[in-house]
Amino acid sequence: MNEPVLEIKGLDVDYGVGAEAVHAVQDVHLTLHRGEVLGLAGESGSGKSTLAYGLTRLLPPPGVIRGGEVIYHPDDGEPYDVLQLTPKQLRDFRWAETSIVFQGAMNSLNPVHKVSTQLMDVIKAHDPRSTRASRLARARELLRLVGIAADRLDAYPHQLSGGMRQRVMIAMALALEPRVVIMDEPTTALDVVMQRQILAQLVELRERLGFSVLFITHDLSLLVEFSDRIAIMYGGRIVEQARGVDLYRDALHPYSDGLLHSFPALRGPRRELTGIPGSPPDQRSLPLGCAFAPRCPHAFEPCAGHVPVLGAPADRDDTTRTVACWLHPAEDDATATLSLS
Amino acid sequence: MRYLLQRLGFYVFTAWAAVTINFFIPRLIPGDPVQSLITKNQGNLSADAIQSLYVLFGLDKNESLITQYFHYWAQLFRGDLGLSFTFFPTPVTSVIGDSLPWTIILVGITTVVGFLIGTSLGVVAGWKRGSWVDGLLPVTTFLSSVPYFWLGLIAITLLAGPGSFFPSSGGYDPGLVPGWDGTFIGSAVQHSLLPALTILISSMGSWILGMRNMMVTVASEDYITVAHAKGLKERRVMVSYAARNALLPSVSGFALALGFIVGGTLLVEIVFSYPGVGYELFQAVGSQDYPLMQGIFLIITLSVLVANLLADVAYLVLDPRTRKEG
Amino acid sequence: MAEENTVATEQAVADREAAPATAGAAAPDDVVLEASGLTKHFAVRKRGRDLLTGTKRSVRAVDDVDLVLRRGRVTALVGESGSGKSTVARLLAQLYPRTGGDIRLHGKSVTVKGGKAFRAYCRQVQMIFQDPFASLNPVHTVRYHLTRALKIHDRAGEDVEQALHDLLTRVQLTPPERYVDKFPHELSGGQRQRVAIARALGADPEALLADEPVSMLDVSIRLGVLNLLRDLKERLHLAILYITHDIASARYFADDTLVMYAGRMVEGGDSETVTQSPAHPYTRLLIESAPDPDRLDPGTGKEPGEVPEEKGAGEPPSLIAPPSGCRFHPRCPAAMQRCETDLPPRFEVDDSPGHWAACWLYDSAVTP
Amino acid sequence: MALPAADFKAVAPLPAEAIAGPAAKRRRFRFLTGGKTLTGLIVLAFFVVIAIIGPWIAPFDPSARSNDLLESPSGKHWFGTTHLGQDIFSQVIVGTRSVMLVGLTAGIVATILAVLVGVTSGYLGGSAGEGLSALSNVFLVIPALPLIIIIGTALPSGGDYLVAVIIGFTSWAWGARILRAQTLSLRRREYVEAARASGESTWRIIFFEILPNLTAVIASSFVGTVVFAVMSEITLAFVGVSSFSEWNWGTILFWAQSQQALAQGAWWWFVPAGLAIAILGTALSLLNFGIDEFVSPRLRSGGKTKAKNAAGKTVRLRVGFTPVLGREKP
Amino acid sequence: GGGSANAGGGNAAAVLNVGMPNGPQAENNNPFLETSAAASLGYRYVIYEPLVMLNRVKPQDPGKPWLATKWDWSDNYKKLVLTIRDGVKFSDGTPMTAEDVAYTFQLLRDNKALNIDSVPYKDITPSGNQVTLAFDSSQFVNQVKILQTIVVPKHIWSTIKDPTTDTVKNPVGTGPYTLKSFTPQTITVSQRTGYWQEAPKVKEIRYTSYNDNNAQVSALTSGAAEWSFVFIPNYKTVYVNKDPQHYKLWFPAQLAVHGLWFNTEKAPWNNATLRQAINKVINRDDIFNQGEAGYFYPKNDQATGIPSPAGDPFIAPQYKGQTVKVDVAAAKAQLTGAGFKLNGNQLVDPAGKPVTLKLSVPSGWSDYITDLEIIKDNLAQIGITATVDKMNQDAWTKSVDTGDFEGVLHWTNDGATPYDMYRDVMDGNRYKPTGQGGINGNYGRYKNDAATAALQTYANAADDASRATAMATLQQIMISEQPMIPLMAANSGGEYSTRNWTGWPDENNQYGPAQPTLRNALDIVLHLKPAA
Ligand SMILES: Nc1ncnc2c1ncn2[C@@H]1O[C@H](COP(=O)(O)OP(=O)(O)OP(=O)(O)O)[C@@H](O)[C@H]1O
Ligand SMILES: Nc1ncnc2c1ncn2[C@@H]1O[C@H](COP(=O)(O)OP(=O)(O)OP(=O)(O)O)[C@@H](O)[C@H]1O
Ligand SMILES: [Mg+2]
Ligand SMILES: [Mg+2]
Repeated sequence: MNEPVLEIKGLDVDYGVGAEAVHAVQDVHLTLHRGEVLGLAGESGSGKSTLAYGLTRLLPPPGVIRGGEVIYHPDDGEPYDVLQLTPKQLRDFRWAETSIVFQGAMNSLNPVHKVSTQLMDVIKAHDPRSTRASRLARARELLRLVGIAADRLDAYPHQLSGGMRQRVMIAMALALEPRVVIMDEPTTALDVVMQRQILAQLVELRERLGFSVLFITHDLSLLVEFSDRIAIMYGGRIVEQARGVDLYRDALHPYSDGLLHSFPALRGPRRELTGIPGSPPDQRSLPLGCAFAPRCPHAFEPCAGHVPVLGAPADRDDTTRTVACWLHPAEDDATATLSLS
Repeated sequence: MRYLLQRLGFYVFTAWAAVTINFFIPRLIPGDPVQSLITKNQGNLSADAIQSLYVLFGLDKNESLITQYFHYWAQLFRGDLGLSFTFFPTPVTSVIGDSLPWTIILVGITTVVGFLIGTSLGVVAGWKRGSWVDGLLPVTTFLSSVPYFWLGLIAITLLAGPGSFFPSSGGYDPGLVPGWDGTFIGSAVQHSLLPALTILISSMGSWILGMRNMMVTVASEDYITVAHAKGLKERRVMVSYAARNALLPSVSGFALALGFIVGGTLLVEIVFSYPGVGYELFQAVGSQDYPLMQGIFLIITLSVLVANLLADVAYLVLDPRTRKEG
Repeated sequence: MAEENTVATEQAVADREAAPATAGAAAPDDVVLEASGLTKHFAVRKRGRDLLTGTKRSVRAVDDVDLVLRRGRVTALVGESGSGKSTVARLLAQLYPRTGGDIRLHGKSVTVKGGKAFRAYCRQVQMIFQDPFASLNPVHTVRYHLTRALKIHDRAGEDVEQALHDLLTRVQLTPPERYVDKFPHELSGGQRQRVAIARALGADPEALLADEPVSMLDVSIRLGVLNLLRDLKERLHLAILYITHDIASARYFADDTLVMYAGRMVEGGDSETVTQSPAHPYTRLLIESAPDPDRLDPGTGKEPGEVPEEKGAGEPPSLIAPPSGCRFHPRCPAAMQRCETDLPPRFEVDDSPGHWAACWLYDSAVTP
Repeated sequence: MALPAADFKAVAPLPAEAIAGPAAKRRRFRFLTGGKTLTGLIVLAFFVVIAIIGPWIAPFDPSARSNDLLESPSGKHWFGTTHLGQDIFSQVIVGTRSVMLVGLTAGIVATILAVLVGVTSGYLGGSAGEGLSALSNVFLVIPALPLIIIIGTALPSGGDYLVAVIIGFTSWAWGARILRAQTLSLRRREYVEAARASGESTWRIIFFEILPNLTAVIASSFVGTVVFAVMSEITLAFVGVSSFSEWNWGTILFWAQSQQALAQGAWWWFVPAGLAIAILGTALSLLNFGIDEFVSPRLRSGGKTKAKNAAGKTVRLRVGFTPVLGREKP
Repeated sequence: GGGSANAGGGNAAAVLNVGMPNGPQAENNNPFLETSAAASLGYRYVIYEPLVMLNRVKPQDPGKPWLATKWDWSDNYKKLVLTIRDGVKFSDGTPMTAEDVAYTFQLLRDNKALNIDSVPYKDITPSGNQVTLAFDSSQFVNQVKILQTIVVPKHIWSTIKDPTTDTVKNPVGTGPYTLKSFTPQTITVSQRTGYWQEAPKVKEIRYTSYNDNNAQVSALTSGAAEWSFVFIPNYKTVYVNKDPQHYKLWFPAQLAVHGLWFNTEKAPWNNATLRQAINKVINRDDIFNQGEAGYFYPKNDQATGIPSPAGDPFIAPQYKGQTVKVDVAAAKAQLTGAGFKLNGNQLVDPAGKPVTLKLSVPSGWSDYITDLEIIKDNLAQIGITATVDKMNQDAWTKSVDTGDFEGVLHWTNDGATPYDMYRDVMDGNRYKPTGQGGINGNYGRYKNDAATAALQTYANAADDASRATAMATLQQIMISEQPMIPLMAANSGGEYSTRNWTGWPDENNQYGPAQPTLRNALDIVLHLKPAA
């Protein structure tokens, strides 16, 4: 369970070049383990999508990757850096090893092609020698996997409901049985009933197929329930990373804490909701120190001048979690870069 | 079903309105065909001829405009467009029949080819922003801003002339009889090269630009990113995902262009002395040949409508979202 | 209220006294807006076949909805996407003509289509739209939006600038000078939503119809807007209709909660009761589906798959040909024979006063 | 005029303390600073200036005959002379006014019509809207140029304005169609609904809520019409059917053509006017680029399409393959 | 069509290429219709032949007997006896007889639409090889029109339902050529057998219609067209110098003029002195050289306005050799004498109003516009402010028709004598008041009873002497009243190339005007010989 499958090291992603550049993702270290669901949360604009697209080099212009490594550990063979692949290698890598379900399935399907065409497309691209019949059979099977009748193969995207489209996308993501599935807010546009249906299906599929999921959302309550680990992003950096339960019970970073006190709970006693005052930082010119410092109720002098390093907090006896906050400085900067043993 | 009925209703209405306008507008011109025939002949036709020409053209009976209008419709329903004055007594249908194929073949083919080439270049320009094709844009913009006739005349001066491969005028070698034989077709093709080339050059710019912009817009759609993420071949993403969607808005523009083939060829035909409908129309206007003018307008109107219908159908075929179920 | 009077509210009070609507003694004083039997059917395009058979088809977006908005109370309307929540709000705002039913403002039945009467109605009932990114005109400044709101309803008084500042202060956009001359794109989502609310307040209404005012916002910003609404309710004693499909927020911010399914009200009552002990099977489904951080371990506790797949998983029903009887019966785990044929009326649920459900399970005549 | 009116909002003073203000303003005007748009504007401004002062700076009376018959360009006659010894340079300069006048007037007329018909039919919907839409479709079906020729022939004689009005009246349909489509989509926008819900009257909604959002589209269709009008005017003059007496570039080309200038070897008679048209047309197209990019931010080429990576090599920013620049190793 | 038509190609030497700038043609070979392709390109005259071949360049020359061997006028030109040639066969082999001639005249008489010259035919009686035509009035001035009539076969035309709307797909005439092929662009006629005279050397004539003057001129310069009638600006550079040895043109004057007309009903243009003065300041040389490219409409500075040399025999002895010369001083003196005043640069009429002149012209007529620009400059010399008002052709035609103008350039009819021309200028019988349309000549609304009477006399006089007197009267009125200012003669010429064919008419051999669309074209074709 603890073998890494995808290691992000020091990833820097900008929009634009030069002085106008927006530093959307900065020095991100994150490891995805085999078979786990890693939740990535953070408020709107914190760089979650950018991170997800960046690690597969799918950012549209003016996005550029300024540096870092994305090490992929295949089942067999040596780990390699995804960012160094040639276009040809990258194309082969994509979807076969890492697939993505995008924010808003409404727009992820090509409106002019049938669902079957789009499903079979991807199989053909990675296995040119497959026959049409075998591809069709596979497409059928995939749809069944996500609970859609096979007669919908000939439907066009607009003929499907939002939930069905989202499930088609999940089916497509699983078409090549990748090791990693990245999901960028796959359920935001759906209502809760549908959302739960899809997530239940996903959990079940993961158990069967054993892929790892990077699950992006800003709905923390959803993550707490579904993911093994949660990473919180703020201002382009990971500010905290811990197991869901730990985070929910005892968030170390003031931002995580604020987030957790921003949504009401449906059950149990009414909690006090504090919210997070202030507004998100301008990523064109981030504050010198901790990006959250201007909004932080606990900010003190090192915060403004020095960027806190992500590392296991010295004040907690817990190696499974890391945090980047001067309130909980890392015990050893050297360990900070390697997240878990 | 209902959609089609609605469209049909629209077409019928538009056709009626256009034909009505086409009927009345030529009659607003002062003077009449006889006067203008006399004037055109500048003395070679004696003024004494006026009376006999009135009788000849049947203009001596004083019908009211409304009566003429109803007669015109009655005539139309019989498939009769009347007799041309300029070529009296040749029926308008045969005048148009002589010239229409030339226009359709020359301008039709160049419009289609221009659209294909322009769109393809646009696809590449939009897809590979910053590449050399994209760098072509200012040049094509300039070329499409040059008045067509000017470009044509310069082309004739520079490229055509005695001894040149390009003939400077006409649709085929004088002395040839139109027919489906090699000599004639070869000559027709040779004569159409220069006009075709100039039409291409001046029309391609807008196709390139339109397609490029659509490509840029479409390229940032999510499904394109998904297609990349799926590891599809670059070509496949470009053609089957991006271009296929970017093409949709161009379809109606293309249909409109097809419809205006007939109407928009005046200058081509004047400059290259090409035997087509545009020049015929110009002549008809010059000599107040109402029947011919109306006939050509009818053709133009119909072709625009048919092109629109084609666009509707093409849209229905190309964009599954517009197809209604049930 | 007396302590918090501002210039605008004083004026409003004067207006209210002058308004003939208040003279209606029929309704209890605190009921501001009341709808009964509200129905809206949207005509759909005919298909070729229907032209022949002459059948008329329509989307029955809202059917027979009763609803009461009281002064100083927030009423939440929850339900899944497409259940007709926005349609109810628009009907209440008189933006759609209704197919049937009655809307009473201070006990007086009103039907307005446009012009003066519509304006007079707007003065008392204002609507806030779902999407803060779409409901402000990108070419106008905050000043324009708010000035218009004041001017239309002649609430500006002598000093427009002062009134503007009051409005902005009331929605906690302080200091006002920093915001008045901004364009919408220069504001954050929460700030925009506040401007939208300020605009609605500009008319100094008595009832505020808030159609999913926070669904597009980030959790942290969302909270600010909701707190603001609650604050408005408390300070200005507005009657607020809060539409959402986030049932947890309904629990926190609304006094009463109504649940809608496929164009019909299926349950209603005091928020805490409805969310903590839901009566109608649909409400239960809704609440079970909502993400809940307290279901901590995905492996243990309540399995996400616990929601009965076959029944609950169904698609929302077609509103063109809605299921007969109870509209939820095709998906209902507890469906009975009669659910398929008979439309359930409102039944009192005895766990708390005012709690009702439109479900045969609560038919006291059958279940003792 | 050609400066998109969409930007009046940017002119509204922003308070000094609004930090985002100047930056936002700069960003909004950025489409003007793009090389293309700026070039277009400068060239257009040049022609406008010539149009205004042309008659004063022309060295000769453009109609005056002289004894320098059909001379090639020289210090005295920069663009040479005609068969009557008229100075072609003066003709081009003086002719600019008519071209600009007709282009702009026709553009204004057509734009007003397009806005009236398009926006009204889009906003009203129902049978009135359908009727107006049918009207614009009829005008779309009728071929404009032949129609202009006929109407031009029908009117005995008239100045530039008449020609402009005719062109304007026959070329609004396309703009109306686009505006109608835009209005139809704007009408469904929530801010329009919101304005209605807050009690705004219909005309205020059309003029203050919808129209300002259409300015970019209107501006770009205005520029398009101006191009069309200029081309039409020149074509009319070239085929010899227009009835106006003033000089314009088309008239020059008409004379060149009827005197068979190219056959006579008098290229100077032909080239300047044609180039002037092409340059004006290009300038207007460039301006249209700018407006298009303004309307659809995705077309903005303001962002670079190339970047340098750590090794100093240029890499293209392309969809699907984000470039990895690499960090300069310390 | 068919493939065979394009095979062969033909020996260049046997083919004559004619071009006209008339645009695409529709298949219509009806010789009586001016709208037919046959008329527009001129091939009707190599298929159908006239009774008599007359030479427009020398109207006083007797005609060449053609289908008629003799024509005798009697009864003061009220009766004409035509003797028809024997042995002439139509191209279908049927012999041509007096019946056919009589039928042709009947056709014209019975179909007003075909009688384009409005000749009042009355009794037509064939007998033997003679046809007798009787008229109610003297046909002295119509002689030419009647004698030039082309003859069509009765056996074919009598079966045509409506000769005015028949396109005569298969033209059958007595001429040496028959229609070989028709395309909208090129019409080919080829020689037939059994022509009554010596067969022409030209085996085939191709008539190509070009869309405009430019195309026509480049066809001429490239040699693709060998014979045409088209305006060539700067003809030396553009055309002749391309091959000075072979490329020729000859544009002899005919008996019609182009001139400056005034609406003589509008003040101050009703003042003859003013018109005379204007006559003295217009620079006809400039007009000829710059406006008419030095050849197109021959310069006409005869005081009587009668073009030379065609009209020379008609000029009264006292006016022989009198030409108009530019004399600004004289013009000024004349004006001052008549009560006009020159205020600085502005002429003021006796009524005290400044004299301005609006010259109307169709906007596309570049030579007329050029001419008027010159006139405008000339008039400035005597203080008249003229403006050239370009309008579209139809509006112009209408304004000429209704007299709604101050000054225009316009032409007159032509004829075998100056009668037709003078009648157009000053026939009181054709007068219509300003504002009334449908005028047929006398565009200047000129009324002068003496002139009207003289025209009457000329047309109906029984003897040549009274005709000469009447003609002298007309000339005197023309000079003293100047109802219109003749500037140039109408032309009937053409451009031709001597590279393949020689024998064309020219200055030294004026046997007919070199225009390919006139009756004389047949005569010319018969004269052509292959170049050595
Ligand atoms: N094309 C672009 N040009 C400049 N800045 C951009 C661009 N795209 C995104 N950004 C900025 O990058 C930052 C990160 O954006 P990103 O889309 O990754 O956020 P996110 O966390 O996914 O937010 P959300 O939850 O709203 O999806 C934001 O501040 C955004 O404004
Ligand atoms: N103008 C309209 N014409 C036809 N059908 C409509 C119209 N507006 C809404 N509907 C239909 O009425 C039903 C209810 O729509 P409504 O917008 O009220 O739902 P909602 O509960 O607000 O959904 P959401 O949570 O997604 O906003 C839907 O099925 C919708 O498709
Ligand atoms: Mg995102
Ligand atoms: Mg809604």
